[in-house]
Amino acid sequence: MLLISCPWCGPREEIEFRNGGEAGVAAPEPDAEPTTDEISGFLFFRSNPKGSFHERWNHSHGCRRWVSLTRSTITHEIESESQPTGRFRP
Amino acid sequence: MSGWRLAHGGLIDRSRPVFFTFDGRRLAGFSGDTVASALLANGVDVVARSIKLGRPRGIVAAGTEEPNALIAVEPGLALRRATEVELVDGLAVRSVSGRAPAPAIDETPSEHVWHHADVVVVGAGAAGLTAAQDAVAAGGRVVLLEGGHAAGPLPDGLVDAADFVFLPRTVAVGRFDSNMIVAHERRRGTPGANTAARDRLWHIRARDVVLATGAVERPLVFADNDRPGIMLAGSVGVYLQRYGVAAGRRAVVFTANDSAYVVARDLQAAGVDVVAIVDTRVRPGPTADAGGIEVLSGHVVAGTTGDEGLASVLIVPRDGDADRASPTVVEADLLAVSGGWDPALRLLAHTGARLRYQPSAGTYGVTEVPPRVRITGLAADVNGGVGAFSTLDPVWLVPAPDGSLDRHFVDLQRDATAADIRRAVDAGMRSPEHVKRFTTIGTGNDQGRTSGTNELGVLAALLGTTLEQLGPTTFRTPLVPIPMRVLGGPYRGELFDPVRTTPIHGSHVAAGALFENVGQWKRAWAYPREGESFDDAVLRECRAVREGVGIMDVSTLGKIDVQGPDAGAFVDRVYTNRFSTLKVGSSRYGLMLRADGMVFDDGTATRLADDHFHLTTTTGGAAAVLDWLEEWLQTEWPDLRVRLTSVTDEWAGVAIAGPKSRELLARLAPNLDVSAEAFPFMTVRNEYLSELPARIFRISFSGELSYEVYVKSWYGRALWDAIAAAGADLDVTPYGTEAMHVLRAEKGYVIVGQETDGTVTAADLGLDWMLSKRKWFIGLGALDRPHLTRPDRRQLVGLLPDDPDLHVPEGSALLPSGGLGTAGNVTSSYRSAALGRTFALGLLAGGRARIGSRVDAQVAGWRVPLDIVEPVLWDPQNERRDG
Amino acid sequence: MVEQRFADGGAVSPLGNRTFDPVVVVAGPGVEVLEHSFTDQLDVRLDPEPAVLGALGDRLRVAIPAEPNRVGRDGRRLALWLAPDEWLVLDPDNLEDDVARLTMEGGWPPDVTFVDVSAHRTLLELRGRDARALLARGCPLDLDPRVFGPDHCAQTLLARVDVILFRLDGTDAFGVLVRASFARYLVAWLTDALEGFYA
Amino acid sequence: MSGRRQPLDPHLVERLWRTPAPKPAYDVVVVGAGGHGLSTAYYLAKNHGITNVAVLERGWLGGGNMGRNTTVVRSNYLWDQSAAIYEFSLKLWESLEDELDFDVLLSQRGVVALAHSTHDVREIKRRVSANHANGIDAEWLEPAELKRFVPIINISPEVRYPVLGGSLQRRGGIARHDHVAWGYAHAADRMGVDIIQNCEVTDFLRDGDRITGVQTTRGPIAAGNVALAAAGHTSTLADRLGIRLPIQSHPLQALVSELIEPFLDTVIMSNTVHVYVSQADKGELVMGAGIDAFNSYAQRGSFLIIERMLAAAIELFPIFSQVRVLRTWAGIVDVCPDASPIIGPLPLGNLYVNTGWGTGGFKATPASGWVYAHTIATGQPHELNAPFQLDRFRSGALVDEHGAAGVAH
Repeated sequence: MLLISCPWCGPREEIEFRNGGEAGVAAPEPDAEPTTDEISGFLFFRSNPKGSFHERWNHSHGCRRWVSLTRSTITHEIESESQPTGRFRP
Repeated sequence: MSGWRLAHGGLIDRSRPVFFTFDGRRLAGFSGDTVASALLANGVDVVARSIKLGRPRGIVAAGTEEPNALIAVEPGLALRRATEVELVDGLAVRSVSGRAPAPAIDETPSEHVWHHADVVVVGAGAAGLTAAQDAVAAGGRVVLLEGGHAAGPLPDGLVDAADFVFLPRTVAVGRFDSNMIVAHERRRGTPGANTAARDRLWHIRARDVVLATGAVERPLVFADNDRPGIMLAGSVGVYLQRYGVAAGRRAVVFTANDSAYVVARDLQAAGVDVVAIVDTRVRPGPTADAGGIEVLSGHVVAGTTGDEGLASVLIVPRDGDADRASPTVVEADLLAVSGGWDPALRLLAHTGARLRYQPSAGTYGVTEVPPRVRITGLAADVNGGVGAFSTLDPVWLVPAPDGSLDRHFVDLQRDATAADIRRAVDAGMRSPEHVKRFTTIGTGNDQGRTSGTNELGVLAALLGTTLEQLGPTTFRTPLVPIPMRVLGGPYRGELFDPVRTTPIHGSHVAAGALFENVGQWKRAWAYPREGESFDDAVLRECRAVREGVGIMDVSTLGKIDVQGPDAGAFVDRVYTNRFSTLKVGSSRYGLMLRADGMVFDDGTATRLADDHFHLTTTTGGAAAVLDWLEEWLQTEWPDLRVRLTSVTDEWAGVAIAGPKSRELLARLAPNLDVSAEAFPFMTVRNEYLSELPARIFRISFSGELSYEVYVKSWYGRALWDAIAAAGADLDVTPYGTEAMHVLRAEKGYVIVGQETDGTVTAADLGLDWMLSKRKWFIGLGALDRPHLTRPDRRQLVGLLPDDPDLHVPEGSALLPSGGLGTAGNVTSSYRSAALGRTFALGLLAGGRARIGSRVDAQVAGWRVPLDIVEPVLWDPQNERRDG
Repeated sequence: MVEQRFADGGAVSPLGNRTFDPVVVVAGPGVEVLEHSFTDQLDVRLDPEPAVLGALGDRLRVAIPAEPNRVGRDGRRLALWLAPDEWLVLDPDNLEDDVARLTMEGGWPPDVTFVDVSAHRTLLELRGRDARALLARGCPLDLDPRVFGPDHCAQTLLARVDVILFRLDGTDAFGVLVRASFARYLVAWLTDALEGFYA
Repeated sequence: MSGRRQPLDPHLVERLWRTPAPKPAYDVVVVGAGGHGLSTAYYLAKNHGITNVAVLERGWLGGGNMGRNTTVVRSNYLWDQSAAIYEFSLKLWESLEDELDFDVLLSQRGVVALAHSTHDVREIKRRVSANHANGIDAEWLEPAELKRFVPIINISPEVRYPVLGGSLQRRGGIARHDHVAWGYAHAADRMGVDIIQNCEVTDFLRDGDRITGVQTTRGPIAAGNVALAAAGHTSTLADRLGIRLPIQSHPLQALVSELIEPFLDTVIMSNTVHVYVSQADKGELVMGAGIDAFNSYAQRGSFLIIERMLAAAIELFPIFSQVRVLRTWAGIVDVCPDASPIIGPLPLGNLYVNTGWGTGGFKATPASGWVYAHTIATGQPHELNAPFQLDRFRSGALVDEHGAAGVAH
């Protein structure tokens, strides 16, 4: 029952969010022609650290913005400010 | 008969006698009693037979740690502890031997409550009340939880304090991340409770948590330490002080710390003959005031005798084997024991904290407390090893004169002894976890409160090691057992999960529709008439669409409004086919892929203006598609100036399908030129139906001439009724999702989630023509991976059984020519009115190349041969649809 | 926007009401739940440029709040912050003429968009001394007036349904915007919650 | 066969395993003394005569997911490749007590999977038919038949997601997880395998592109082959070698109730409402829920998932309403993108991996050890694990079992 801070809405309960896995994994650029290794890397391979994990959450039942933060996968403690994703900044 | 009620004293209301039955025996107690205190007062010493050995067992404790006195409460037979059930008139309980009878159904839901506080204090003892007062004085919102029922009166500072919530009979069952306290408030069956009262499950977000949770006393492990009459000393004191009950008439106190001395004196004062205090320590502590009672320091109780209850105790010096042969035998019907105390800090462990053995305190505790948590009162004292409750030199195992261990009980509820621990050690087990699983110690519904530490102490003694070396221990939620219905809360029956209905739902109900769940939606499945079977209804509905006109509620389709200067570019990226060239006022069928190239969703996109598209999605996929598009926009393409807005519930839609649909539409929209030339397939018109603004798409999922009319959802019902009225003489027929599925299957149109399962590509479905060669789209880069281009992939085909009446069940495996395994499966299978036969669609390995040949389907263990045909069985030239 | 004259021309609210006047859908001793049927609603999207926000506010006759989860208010007309680039403007009376003018006159930056969502959600009012406690049965948000004041709004969950919550006015009355298809479920849930509420 | 011997009751065994000190070198070092690690060591010795084997365990044997799962055994998976390995596993289960001469309390009480929508019905019937095609026992039961098989189930059409039928695999059931771990450990120990507990692997010894051993909290240990069997911790070990695996570790929660007289004699699972439940021989209900969506090694998940699961359980079994939850916990499940495992060599010499079992690990214990031992002993995948190689995430030849996995991932 994490308490996740949305950069726009402040601390909200975990149930308002949807986990988006590792943050900072860029999709292939449109019109790029990724190799099979590049595409399978993007599709299937993610970091899975025991400790600090930079991950994404979507405030899907709130403002619907994507945010990223660092959370310990050992203690669940959220170790960073959540960062907004996309064009806008609070 | 040993226990008895004192003439006065206790917090019970002696003016209000209460009658109850225990295993059919009618007994009396007072208001304020628990079943346990009343049983003791009535001299009932045997309250249960042990689960494995059938030994007589009595009440040991006064709280949630009670291992023996389990009862089933009539009539529901809910399992409880005698120490936690308050006496109410007419209460009927029966004893339980460790395993509960199957309880009756209790349909009363519980309430879930979300709450927010600055400070939550757990435990309303003296320390808890003080902590609550301080918190209230400091300002802010304070919640005080008390698991028990007989909390004393609130001090003045609290009774009328604003922002203060006192919750008696409320146990904090768990502490979770960021000080989320989940607590169970017992309201059902409590004295004076309204029968409609619902238990509450509180979810309290607290800035700070104060644990005033006290401590749990440990028994001592010696031979025959399980006889009725052997109780925890502190609990003996509780029965004396709170309930005015003396647990025996002739008592011995056996302790390893000072705390039991007070109990001994109080017993003496109450008129109980306290023969001796047996203290394991040679030098009792500073607060050990025996008040004249004989103290046998440096002694232990090595065994007991008795038949059903305790008769005598055997006392020997703690050291010096010589005397073991001739122990001092003392007659007694009560043995009050105190092996030491464990701080009640399990809530800390729920979020991962480990409790470690603290030699300085003789118990498992914590040296550092998590942030924003404070421990106070007895829990803090015991954790820190200060005061009368600290047991610096615990005795974990008192050897029996004969050296045996098989009547040294460690877990009374599980009937597990030191001999069981010895067997585990002999088997090679060293880890406490192995020993726990081998002996089942601590797995009873007392959650090992009185056995957990002793188990480790005995293990250390047998291994000749120390408890530090056995490592830390941890504990899991819930803190005490909690009924499943309380956790389930109000979410049951029709409320289990949100139900979505369309504005036209009432008309479907009125028409006697059967409904199917599609995601959270209730969709009209078919409209069987009086005495008509489901299958016949579907055939009739299909025939109406093929030969006349049918109407269907399509309001559930997902609808997304896409606007902005880059709308065209965006839509091009998310669909496989090209949309940026689509003319304003036209629609196009579109396919979306996941990033891995598998089919994700399909629908239509209509261009309402250069920078404005209206997308439809599948009913089940609507939310996922919007999330998916938003994700790409926000996280990958923030440069695109596009806005997505869900308008799914804004619009209600009705499909009008069939050869007579044009005529029907003309009646509805007399000013609209509905001719094929003026209103061609895959175009849209905005038009007033009478005075109602409507958006009309000429579009078809049935393969017939067909339209979809959308209006503001407020008018959905009016629209449906207007169409029905206007088409009455055309015998306009409502059709449901099943008929729709048949009609589209006759046309070879796929349904995402039926022909696809996340492993199917556009090419597999014969939709490779929709993959634009001239632009990028999501999933494109994944399509040329080796396995996705193999010729033997499972591809969509039509399948016809020889027998036109044989219906091959959906899901049936398509079989390879020989051997085990599958070559594919039937995805759709129906009886077709139009084709006058059954037919199916399926995914078959290398299927497209096999069209014209045959394959066997497996039906109820039989091989049923099928012709492999093109998937489009109806109007392959689309003359009906486009005409 | 739908013109009023259609309201009695077959318009039915998600809860089956046919009138503009608030209708009580469920009530208990300390709380009333009403539906304000056919409340005009406009979804407004734009990059949050102060100048544009101001101009838009003037045109819509209600302040468009730049601060997250805040409400702009002018009489019964409200502008709710939904996202950094999204607001919901609602008016139980009539928004239509202003919006018609808005869209007609145009002159907005190209990425300013308007979507009529009047029928997408319906407006419930929960009022009475127990309104907040009733919401707490299914809403994880802290609705204490010191935390969630008259100018606050939020998108959150109520009984596992997406809702937009705000204070209807200075009093203890809450506005709850719920999608039309979920409205009957939500009211069924509130009705059940009320059954246990006063036991 | 003549009447088989009574398998050993662990409580009657003098000694289950030794507590040996690590030797400087072994032919094979298996990392992780969970069910898969122990069965691998056993079959290395039994099937391939390789007994100079150490199983290294950071904690206590069988203490990870092996000791935390809900003990369901079944083979009714959807795709041919999965069906083959799980069915082979089930056949091994059926003779395991004889094989190990140890009482693993296998109870073939049947496993039921419920359908709550027309989509469920289609998909579950598809699985039943595919199972037949693979020679696996499976039946479709209509609601009335289900009610006869499980009298306490609620088939009322009035509930939110009515039961529309379900599949039954009669040969499925449950076993006692601890006994399975102890049985494999006992049998492997008897054949000379060293099971070394409280010995954590912290790094690898390598010689160029070859792995030559492991570094542990109790010193270096040389090895001819190193076989990873560390479930949720596998990717952490692989990270040390710079090898990326398509694995994510998530909490998977479960709970037990207090003891009740027997009233449920089969295993019921519902993918749609995310619950599966059985009643163990002691009398406690054992339940599992859906996987928490976030990554975690904390062995705990969100309590709201427990609340949701019990709401679902009461819908199916109203008689549970007053039964009390005694203890909840979580395992760390290692999940592959296609919900199928990886068993095979890694791109470094003498290094093998067995991971990604998600919710399927316990039931696969015997077969997993069997084929993993084969792969290690011969350097080649067994035909049963050939489809489950790492390169499928490059080729796209996934074995997508999300539909058939016990709970939705």
